[in-house]
Amino acid sequence: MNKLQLKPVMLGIAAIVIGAVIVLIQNILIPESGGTFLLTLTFWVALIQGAVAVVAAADASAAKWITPLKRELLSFYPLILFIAILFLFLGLQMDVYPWIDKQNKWLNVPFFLVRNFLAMLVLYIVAHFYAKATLANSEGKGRWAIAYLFIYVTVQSLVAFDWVMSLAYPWVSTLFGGIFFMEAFYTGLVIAALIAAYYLRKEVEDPVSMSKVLRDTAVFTFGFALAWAGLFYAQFLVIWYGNIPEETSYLVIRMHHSPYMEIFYVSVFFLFILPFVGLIGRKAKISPNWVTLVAFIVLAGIVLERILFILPDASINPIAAVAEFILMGFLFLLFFASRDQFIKALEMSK
Amino acid sequence: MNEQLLFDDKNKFLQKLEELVKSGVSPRNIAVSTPYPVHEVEHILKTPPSPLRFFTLLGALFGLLFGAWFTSWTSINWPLIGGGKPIISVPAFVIVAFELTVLFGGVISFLGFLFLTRLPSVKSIISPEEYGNRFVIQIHSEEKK
Amino acid sequence: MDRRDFLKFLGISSGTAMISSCGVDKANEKIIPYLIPPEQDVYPGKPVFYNTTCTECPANCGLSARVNEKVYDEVRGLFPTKAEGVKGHPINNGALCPRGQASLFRLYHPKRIQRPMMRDNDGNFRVATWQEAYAYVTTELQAAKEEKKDNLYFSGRTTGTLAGLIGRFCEEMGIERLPEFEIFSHANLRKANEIVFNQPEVPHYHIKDADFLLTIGADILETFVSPVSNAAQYGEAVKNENFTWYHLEPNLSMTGLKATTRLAVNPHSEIYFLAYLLHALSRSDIRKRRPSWAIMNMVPDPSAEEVSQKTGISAENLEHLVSAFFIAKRPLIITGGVSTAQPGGLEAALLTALIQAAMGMNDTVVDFAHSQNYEKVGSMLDVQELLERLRNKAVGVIFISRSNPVDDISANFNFVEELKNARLRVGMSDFMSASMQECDVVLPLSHSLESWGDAAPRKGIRNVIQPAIEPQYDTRTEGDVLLEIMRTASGQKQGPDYNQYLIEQWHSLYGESETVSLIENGYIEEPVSPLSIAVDTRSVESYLKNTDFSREVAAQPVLIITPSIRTYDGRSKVLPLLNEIPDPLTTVTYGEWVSVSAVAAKKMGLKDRDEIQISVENENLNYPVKVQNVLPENVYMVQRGLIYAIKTDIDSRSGEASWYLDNISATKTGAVIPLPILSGSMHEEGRGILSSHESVVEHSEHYNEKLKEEVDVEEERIYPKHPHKNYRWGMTINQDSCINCAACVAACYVENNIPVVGQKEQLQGREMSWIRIEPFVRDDRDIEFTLMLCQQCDNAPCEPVCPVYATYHNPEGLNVQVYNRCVGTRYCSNNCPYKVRRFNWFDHRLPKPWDKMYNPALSVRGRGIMEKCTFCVQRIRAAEDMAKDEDRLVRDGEVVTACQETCPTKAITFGNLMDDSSRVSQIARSDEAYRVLEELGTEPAIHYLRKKERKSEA
Amino acid sequence: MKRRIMPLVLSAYFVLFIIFVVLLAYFWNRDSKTPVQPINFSHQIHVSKVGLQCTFCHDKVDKSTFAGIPPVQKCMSCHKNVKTESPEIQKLTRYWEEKKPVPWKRVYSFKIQNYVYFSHKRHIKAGLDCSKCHGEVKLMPQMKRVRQLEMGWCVSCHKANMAPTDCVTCHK
Amino acid sequence: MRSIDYNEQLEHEVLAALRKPNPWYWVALVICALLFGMGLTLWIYQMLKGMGVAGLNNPVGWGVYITDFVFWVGIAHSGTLISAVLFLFRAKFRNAFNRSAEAMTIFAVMTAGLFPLIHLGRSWFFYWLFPYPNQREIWVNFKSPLIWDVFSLGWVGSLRQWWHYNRLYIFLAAFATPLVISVHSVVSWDFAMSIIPGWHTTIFAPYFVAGAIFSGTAMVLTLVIPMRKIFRLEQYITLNHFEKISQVLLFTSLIVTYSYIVEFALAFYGDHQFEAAHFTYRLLGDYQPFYITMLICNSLIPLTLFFRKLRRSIVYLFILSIFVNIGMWLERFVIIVTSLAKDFDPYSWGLYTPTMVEVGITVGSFAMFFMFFLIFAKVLPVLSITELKEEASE
Repeated sequence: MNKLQLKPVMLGIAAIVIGAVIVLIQNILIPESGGTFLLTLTFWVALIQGAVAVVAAADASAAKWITPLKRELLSFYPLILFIAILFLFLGLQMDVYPWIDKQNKWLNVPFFLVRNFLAMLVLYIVAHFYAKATLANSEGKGRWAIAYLFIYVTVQSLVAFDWVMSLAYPWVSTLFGGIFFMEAFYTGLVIAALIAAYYLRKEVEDPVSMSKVLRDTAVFTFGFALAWAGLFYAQFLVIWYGNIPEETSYLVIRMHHSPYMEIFYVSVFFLFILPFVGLIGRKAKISPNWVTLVAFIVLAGIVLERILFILPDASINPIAAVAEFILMGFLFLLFFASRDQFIKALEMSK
Repeated sequence: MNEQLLFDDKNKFLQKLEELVKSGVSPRNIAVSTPYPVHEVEHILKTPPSPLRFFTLLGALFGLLFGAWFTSWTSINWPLIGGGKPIISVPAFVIVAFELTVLFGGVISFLGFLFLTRLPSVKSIISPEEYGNRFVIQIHSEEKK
Repeated sequence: MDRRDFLKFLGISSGTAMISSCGVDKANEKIIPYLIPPEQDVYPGKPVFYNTTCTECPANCGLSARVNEKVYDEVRGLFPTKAEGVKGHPINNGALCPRGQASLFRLYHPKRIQRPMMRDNDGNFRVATWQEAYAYVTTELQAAKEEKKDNLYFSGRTTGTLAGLIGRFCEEMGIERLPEFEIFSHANLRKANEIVFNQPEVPHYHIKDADFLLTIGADILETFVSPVSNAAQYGEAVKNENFTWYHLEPNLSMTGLKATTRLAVNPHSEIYFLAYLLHALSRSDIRKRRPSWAIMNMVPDPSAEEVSQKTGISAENLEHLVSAFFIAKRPLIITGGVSTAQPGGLEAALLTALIQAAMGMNDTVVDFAHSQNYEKVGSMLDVQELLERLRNKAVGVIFISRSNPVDDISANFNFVEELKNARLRVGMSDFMSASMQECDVVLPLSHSLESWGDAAPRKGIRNVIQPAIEPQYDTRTEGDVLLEIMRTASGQKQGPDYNQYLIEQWHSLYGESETVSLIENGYIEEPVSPLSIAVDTRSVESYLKNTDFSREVAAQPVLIITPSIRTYDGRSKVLPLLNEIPDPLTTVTYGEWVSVSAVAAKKMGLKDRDEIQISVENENLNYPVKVQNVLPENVYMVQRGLIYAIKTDIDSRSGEASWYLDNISATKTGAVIPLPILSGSMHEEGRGILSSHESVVEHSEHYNEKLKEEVDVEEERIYPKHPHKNYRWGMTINQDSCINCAACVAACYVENNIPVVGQKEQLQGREMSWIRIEPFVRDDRDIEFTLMLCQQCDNAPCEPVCPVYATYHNPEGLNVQVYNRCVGTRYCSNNCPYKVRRFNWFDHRLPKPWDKMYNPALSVRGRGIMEKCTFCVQRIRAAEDMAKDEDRLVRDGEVVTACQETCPTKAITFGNLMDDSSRVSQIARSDEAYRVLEELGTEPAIHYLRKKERKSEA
Repeated sequence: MKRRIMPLVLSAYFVLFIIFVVLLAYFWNRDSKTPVQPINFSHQIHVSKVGLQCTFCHDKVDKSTFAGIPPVQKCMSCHKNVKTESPEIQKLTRYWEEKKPVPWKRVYSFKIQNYVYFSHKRHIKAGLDCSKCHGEVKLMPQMKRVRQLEMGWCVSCHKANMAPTDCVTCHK
Repeated sequence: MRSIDYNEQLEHEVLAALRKPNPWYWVALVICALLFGMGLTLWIYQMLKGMGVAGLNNPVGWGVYITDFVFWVGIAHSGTLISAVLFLFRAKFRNAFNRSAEAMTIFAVMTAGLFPLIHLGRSWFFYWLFPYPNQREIWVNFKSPLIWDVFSLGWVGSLRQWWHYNRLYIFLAAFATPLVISVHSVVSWDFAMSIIPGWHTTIFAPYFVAGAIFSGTAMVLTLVIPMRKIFRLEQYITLNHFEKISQVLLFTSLIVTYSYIVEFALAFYGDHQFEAAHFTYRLLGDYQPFYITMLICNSLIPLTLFFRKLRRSIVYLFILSIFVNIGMWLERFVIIVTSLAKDFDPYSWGLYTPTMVEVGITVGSFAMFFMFFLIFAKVLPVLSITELKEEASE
């Protein structure tokens, strides 16, 4: 892992390179399938912002359990900016959206790009100050945490309503935003669990506190599996019961027609049933390997679900998608590995 | 021969308890009574996780199955179509099933609790203050070979 | 002699049932046998029908009364529970108007006069026996004669045998028979026809044969002469693809809104248009018989510009109209209503007559041979003369029969006072009307459903009037009364009663066998001598000599007093049902109002229910406002019958009472008067309810292609379509032929025991009607109507939410409401997008004896129960029961819902959508078909047929 | 002691409703099974002894929803000279002379008459025997109700015989 | 040594509250009893006369009664949550409120349970709503949200008593949390399952759950603050407790606000004319004052809790809690009435104004609630002694 350590400058360069490559792939190789790009964006935006949100939430509710993982989770916050910038390039592939030829006050290209970019920019700034405050464990960290959560919720709602829901325009579900920021948090937790498990296996940190962290994250993951099921059901039931063609069409295609049908069932299995059953036992919650496995499955579930949201309305190029994920994953690891470099810097700067 | 130790202070009580365990008295022969739950005791005595959870699980499962069966059976018993929904509309019945799961889970855990703690009557649970505000350790020594 | 003997006398023993009630039955504890069984089997579940005549208005449609056996008030007996039209009747062919449907409310009205009454010495009414009444009247008649005063007989329009009898009565008793009294006497029309054709009559218009219809002021679909007949013919006419209909009117009527093109004209300006038309005609080459030059010269010849400037009809519309009129093969022009009841009315009617003659309509569509039997009807001139005689104390005994002059003319004449000058006033009526209050002797008449008789609605048709129930009170038919009086006068004890008199008449007229068919069919068509109609040039010329056409257009604003589709001239106001049902155009139910044009309202800052004061030179009238879109700005409308107290001019030439008040002024008083307006909003706001709405068009097209290509709908559904067994009952409503007359609404009330809740509840917005007519303004130039009732959705949102299965979808596709299971959560109603479910907020049982008319075939709902349209499930079940006896399925057209049955234009079709050959499913597949709020995916069973687009101009 | 009151309040609160229901159920069906008839008419004699068919008197049973009760005229057609000495028959004759129908007491009736539409005709046509619902009338000196006409009973039979169980079959 | 006398003093003082009934207590009790009686009388009157005595009409089939129902259910579960959820998260400040919260739950459930019966057109057939074996062989419709209600409400109360025993607590708490959430989701689905604009929206379930906790917490404050004063429990219910609870209040308020925004914004998102028309009506239509007041009470005023000072000012919290109660009641009223008053078919639009009967019954329900609460205050120790000891000892 330490091999990957880089200086902040290098990190910046790496980010730019990777970003550029992704943009190239999108616009040179597969200009027609903006869905792929959207998939990458929607997944990583959740992962990155969620990770930070987990810490923020803990701080806001003055909970201690996360402290041992603070620095690790915060190490991703610069990527918020990265995603924000990357998002701007979606502007080149706006034709994925059906409303593109009948734009209205809310859904029109310039406003769409501007509002989302700005929101994420602000989120990044707040995240920066928050990271600073919480690492220095200063008075204001609570306030910054709350601020971050606010904007986080806004951004994720925008992601839900603007990026994804408008693919199926004019289909509307008011719960979509809720589902998204909940899922982002879910992913964040899973990352925390992964890191905890990683440490436990590597035994780099004090195992007692780590195992405690592992258990807590596992417990929360378990809880969020339930929460996910709850929200999903809440949305499904209302539409199912109301039986208004405009609304049901969205579900029908995703639940009654192959291949989406299969994707749907698998993602439900990954996001709810498996973590629920898998983490119900007391022992399961403290076994690093098992938790790692579950964590990865949940991540896979999230990806599948994003695919399910996007695929029926916008094409996804599998190879490109895999490529982009690898690149992003690599960048992700880089930031994780070289956290000491800039986190220290952050802690120093007064 | 049964020994009974009374404490006014929780910490003293806990110290003594640890000593006892260290001195090799098997936790099985120690009974404690406290004015309010002291979670440390569980750590010290390494009490195995209470089997109550199995009652809960049992109850929950039963509730779930019963709910599923009951809703479907009553609907089939006199099939009436409403709003074009299938006679057995799973999504709707899930809710009832879920609620019954919680209900039975709760109720049966409680019964299990009564059963496990071998408490004949609810009365004696309601007034646990036999020792007032004291912490009590009872040691039953059945070491008579 | 009761019904049984009567028919024996005729040698009819079977065919129709006998009224015989007997037995005592405390609803459930006891079970009561007949003492003697009725001769023909009548039993629960098998009603009988008697063909008789509707007497709610002079049109005298054929009415077929449904009689059910049931136990009422401890009596097992037979009660009329529903009025239908007589199938195949030449006038109304199975249909009835709302007034006809409601007529049972008159039969069972608690306020009916139940026994003869005479004034005692201190002027109060006291109950009397018929004998003393007769005795008193005869002596008075005698005394009056000695005083050299003339005895008068004043009655409403009378036809058939009774008319003859009255004549004979007057003759024998030396009584002078006054011309018959009708408010809508069509005096100008008849006068004009007299001048032009020597026919002082209202002709019979063959609307169904016309391919071009031009109506001027005549509200043919509402009250004009014989509305149901007109409507039925209209229903036929529109089937013709290139049938066009122009309607000119100064006000706003539903008739006008149905016309292909409605043109608003300035009040009193019709004559300019007609003159123009006549000249254009005589100039054109297509004319049949041009009027003599002499005549043409006397008729002014205005230029097109002048006409359009005077009338307000744009030049191009005028052009369109005239050309359309000329190219038509069988044009028909009708002038009447507001356009004849005006200062220039006589000229208008006269010019119309000339045009008719010129176009040769008299041998085709304008039929004097079958004229409407108005010749004996007088006019206001006769009333004036009567008053004159009263003033000179020249009147002895005056009989006032079947009419209510006091209310009808009090505004113009101080009738009450003058009447006091008569020696004795004898009233004959079923209600204690204002006129009866002025009489000394009041003789209660039996309702037409309690008595034998006949009527001649128009020449060539004779209707029978026969009892469906024996007289409930101590009442007599007018015929019996007259005969009795004659007998008492002549001092003879025994003599033939009216029934025997009738039979003699019929036998002499038609012979035995025909008489039987008259009674069984309810009517008989007799041959009429053809008339050769020619213009009497001389009389026309002599008339035209002393008329000036240069009449100024009315000084605006004007108040127009129109007849009401609900109460005709006000005579039906006493029927609660007709107050409960909203006036289709304004959706106002109880109370009086004045319609103010939206433009004027805006200017005056008026909202619905604001009170305004309308002042003519000497009098002020205060009424709440109903803002009426499309109505011309300077025109205010009130409905006659709701409002009596308005004095209007009388045409000295014809005696026509004007419907206008010119040069009025209206001011807002600031007061607000509670007025039940049922419509929540007159604007459809693009909700996809109106056929014109583009989303409707789009959805209906989508739906139709689905039907045609049999696209598998499963693909698009989240749960599968559920199966139907044998039937999927469905309905189609043709919005092109529907005339919004509200007959269906009334029929539904009576058929389904729907409670009449009264004004207070309606102000709360708690009306109970299962079917309603919804007017919606369409881009402020037109008003479209739609019929709303339970759509019997396949995926009904109301069903799944009911916690106790009180409503569910039955295998035949009905959205069933099980009344006795309902606990009243009202969730279903909340969830119904069409809002057609009705909740019983209280126990609304009809007060005695109205509850006699409850339909025993379905339950009367108590408080706390939700109710709704179930496609007359009781009728469906009856048909299925019958089919089961013969071990077959119900045939197409075997089930007829109440609304469908009474529809004058046959706009409603009902049947089995699963059977592709059934009429309903064929219509449902047509390209015009659409379903309301299709996008909600409720899959309604009711298909509307889009109204054909029409170029509207207002 | 005081700790007991909470549960008491609760249980009292819920028990109230239960009592209400029970009372309702009790007052629901109390009406005599064998009403005393104005004339002590014996089906046993007329059916078993005399051997009349049910339809001889109840002639509407296969035509109408309502079985029909013979008009007094019909009774008199025989009893003008049959058994005129018996006091019961004299009662009948009195009714006949006074032109009063006999106020027979109803034996079978539905709880909510207004809402239930039962058709004798359909059941007879379906080949049901009268005794299925009315019991062995021919053995009854005094008519008595052998069935409580409750929905459940109707339904069970309908289900057993594949008769329609659609609600509108009986409720309109 | 400290803990023991603390415990005895604690017991002494807490139980002291149970002894001397002061005259004002009786006055309050009697007034409540009378109002409660009035409420019952009105209900009977309504049953005898018919539903029409309420102001309901054709488009608006539900009004004050259902509003009250949702309101009380909301309050009911705050208790459950306070004791259960907070237990799960090992939050200590729970204890101080525990008893009153639990009592509140029981009474609120009792009150709430009445309204579904009151609003029935034929209340005397209420038992048809329960799936009991009957001779009719006809069961209830498990597809109807109202039946889900019956299930979720029926037993909430019955489960509550057993909660004093800590060993069981964890399990029951574990069950109670999903239970509460489910119950509120179900209540929200009473509306969301329909297709009426303003009701049929997916966010309702979480939105109502948050709303319930919000209103419930507020009600806890409304009740506990005076109680704390009267029984002189300042020492046990401290400012820190209040600060924590007011944070919960703030948090839930924010969620509710989020729902308001999303609901409103998405109405104008696509070309959904019905939704758009409906929310325009809510904002500008006949019921505008209610809607605005609701927004102020539920979204604006709670924002002040960002200030620590206000979080720690008892008086302010008390006033605030009252506002929130009003606001939440109005929220339900607005949702129910505006949605029904103007739905799809303009012809059938109509307005609803409550009558005195409805007001009377509502007042009666409050009276009932407070009556029971007063009795409770005298009959049981208001604080859970055992739990306080536990807390004190750590």
